[in-house]
Amino acid sequence: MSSMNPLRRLSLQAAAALVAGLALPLRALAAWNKEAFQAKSAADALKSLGVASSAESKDVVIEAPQIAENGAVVPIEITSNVPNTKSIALVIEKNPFPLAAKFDFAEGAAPYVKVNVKVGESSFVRVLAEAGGKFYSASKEIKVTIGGCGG
Amino acid sequence: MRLPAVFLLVFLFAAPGAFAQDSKKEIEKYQRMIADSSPAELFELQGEELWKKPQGPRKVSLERCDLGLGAGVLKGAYAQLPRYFKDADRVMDLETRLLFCMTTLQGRDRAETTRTVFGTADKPSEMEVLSAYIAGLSRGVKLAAGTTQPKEKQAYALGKQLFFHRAGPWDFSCASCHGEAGKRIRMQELPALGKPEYARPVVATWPAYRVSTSEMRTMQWRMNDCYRQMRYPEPEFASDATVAIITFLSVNARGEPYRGPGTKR
Amino acid sequence: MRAILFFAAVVLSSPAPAQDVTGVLKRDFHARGQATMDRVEQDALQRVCTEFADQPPAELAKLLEADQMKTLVFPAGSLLGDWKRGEAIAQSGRGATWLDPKNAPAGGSCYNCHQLSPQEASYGTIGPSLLRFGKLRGNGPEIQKYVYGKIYNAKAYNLCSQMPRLGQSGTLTEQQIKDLVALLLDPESPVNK
Amino acid sequence: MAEPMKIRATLKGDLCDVRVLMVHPMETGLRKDTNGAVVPAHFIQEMTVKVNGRTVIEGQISQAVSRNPVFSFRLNGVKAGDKLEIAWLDNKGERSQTETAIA
Repeated sequence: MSSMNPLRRLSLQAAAALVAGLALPLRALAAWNKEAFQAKSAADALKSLGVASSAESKDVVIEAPQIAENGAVVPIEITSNVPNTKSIALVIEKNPFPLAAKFDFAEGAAPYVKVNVKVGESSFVRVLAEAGGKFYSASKEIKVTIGGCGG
Repeated sequence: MRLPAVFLLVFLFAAPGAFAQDSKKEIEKYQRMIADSSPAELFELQGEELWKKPQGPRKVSLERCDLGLGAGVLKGAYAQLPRYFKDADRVMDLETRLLFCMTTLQGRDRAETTRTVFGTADKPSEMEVLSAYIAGLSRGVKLAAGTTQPKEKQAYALGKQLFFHRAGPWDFSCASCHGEAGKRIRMQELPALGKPEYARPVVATWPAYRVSTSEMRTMQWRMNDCYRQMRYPEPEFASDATVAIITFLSVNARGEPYRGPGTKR
Repeated sequence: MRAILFFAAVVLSSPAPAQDVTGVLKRDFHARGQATMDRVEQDALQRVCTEFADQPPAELAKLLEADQMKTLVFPAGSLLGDWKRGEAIAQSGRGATWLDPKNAPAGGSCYNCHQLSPQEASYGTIGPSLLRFGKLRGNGPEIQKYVYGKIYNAKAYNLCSQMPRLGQSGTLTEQQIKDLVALLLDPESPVNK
Repeated sequence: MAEPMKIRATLKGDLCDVRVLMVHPMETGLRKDTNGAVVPAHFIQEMTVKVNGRTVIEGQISQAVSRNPVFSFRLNGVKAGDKLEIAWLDNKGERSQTETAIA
């Protein structure tokens, strides 16, 4: 592929931001990250989450149907087998606000979540797991079909 | 993103036969996953609260409502509906009977109790949440709609006739879509509801949480929305016609253990 | 022939053997939006298809198909419209229900029952696949006329077909049907690629 | 808010599968009602899962989560009788909280 991977492109932007001293301040846990959730592109959302770069990893597992009969409810099950995972973020690339959820896990909880989400149109979903200050990612395409009589 | 776009094109133009096979499997997976993470139970909880809530001019709950097994008996009651009720001298399905109890027992006005029979985000339907609760108390009980009383026989016969009756601007009958096995509308498999083997799993899982509207829906709603899409005028809620078709389907499904409320697209 | 017609006449004029379904519909249904109560009145074709469970005697079917054929109105000139608009009409399942505004253009609901463009994987199977329809049959005036007529009134060709009479019922306009003809026959249409 | 929340916690050894059902419209702010008026955004933004008073999961979610949300989580190092609390807060400041003993 000649086109640059958007995540790599993003990582360059983030690196530039770091150099310029514009990295986001650390936030108090669980205060709703308005900037990230209101971002209109996956790249902007990840930037707001402080994801500078990520590595594709088989240890991040997404279980979801490849075809959804209705985009209003699409079950997505996420497991991170990366040791010491402290958070998981779910991004639905083509949704109007791509960041769908972020979960922080403390000792006593496995880095696992299953959630039903809305997927507006056929889209890639991307999961980022954070462990040891690094991000590990996986993605999966979900096709949303037109169902029923459509009347 | 360029890469997925190219991938998508290749994917779409691949052999349609193989695609159909894979899509069937993937859709089954989708259906399994939505059933596993269904909020249907919440409606059962809400329904229980509503069942016990005093309402209407008499300020009484529905707890003395007789659904066919005696006043207040809920266990297994849904599974034996529709059936003939002597006090009303007609065959009733669950919602028709609930309406009867609301108007007689609670003394409520028919117009008020039927204002919102099919719920929306801001206006939930009493009928839908009550149905979820009551149906849930028949889980594991074999479906046994009435077949012996003359009016039950009449309802079944009328339901069967309605099922095959063609009318409306599009010349549709129920059987236009549900007459032949192995057909689909878009990706949805169409159960041939006139035959027991297809009626059984369907009737055993209504009422159902419909993900497309994120509402609990009942058989009365299913009749209503089918007739809408058949381009007919609107059937009256709890009318003899709707109860007759529901009787036809439920009798076809007799013997199947109830396992709802289900979850559907 | 005469015997069959006589039989049909008896069937159609005698009171329904079980219950009068049209009477039940009149009693238990009500008008809503554009779905007025006249919609429950059966015409002769609907009565015959109901009575014979969609398998009318061949002679009777031929006679009634000829009646339906008389409803066909063909516009002058080419019947090939714009396949791109045709694709949108084929995709849409809206129109003619009690929720649809009366004057909003309806869709044809084609994908509900037929496979057409290979790009659309979500298609129904109540009707036959129409993939490569024009590629297999060409797009001359005869086939244009057949496709237009079939969409306008499918019952002129097969009396108890499950396909709606989309033109005759007033669901689709002449231009919309031409656009659907193009979707099926235009060599540039994805159906024929 | 009296809207019910339902927790189901299934203990297997010292592992616990938790499933929670919530009643919430999860309005996106993009949907139009039958009169064509835009329905304002109304959705859960934050949720916490606590075991014996200690926070083990903190979630931030968007309007992309489906109406009547359902979540599953997995806890470890828990035993029968531990107190499980789940709470949420939405964009209008409404809250709901429920607790159960792990059995």
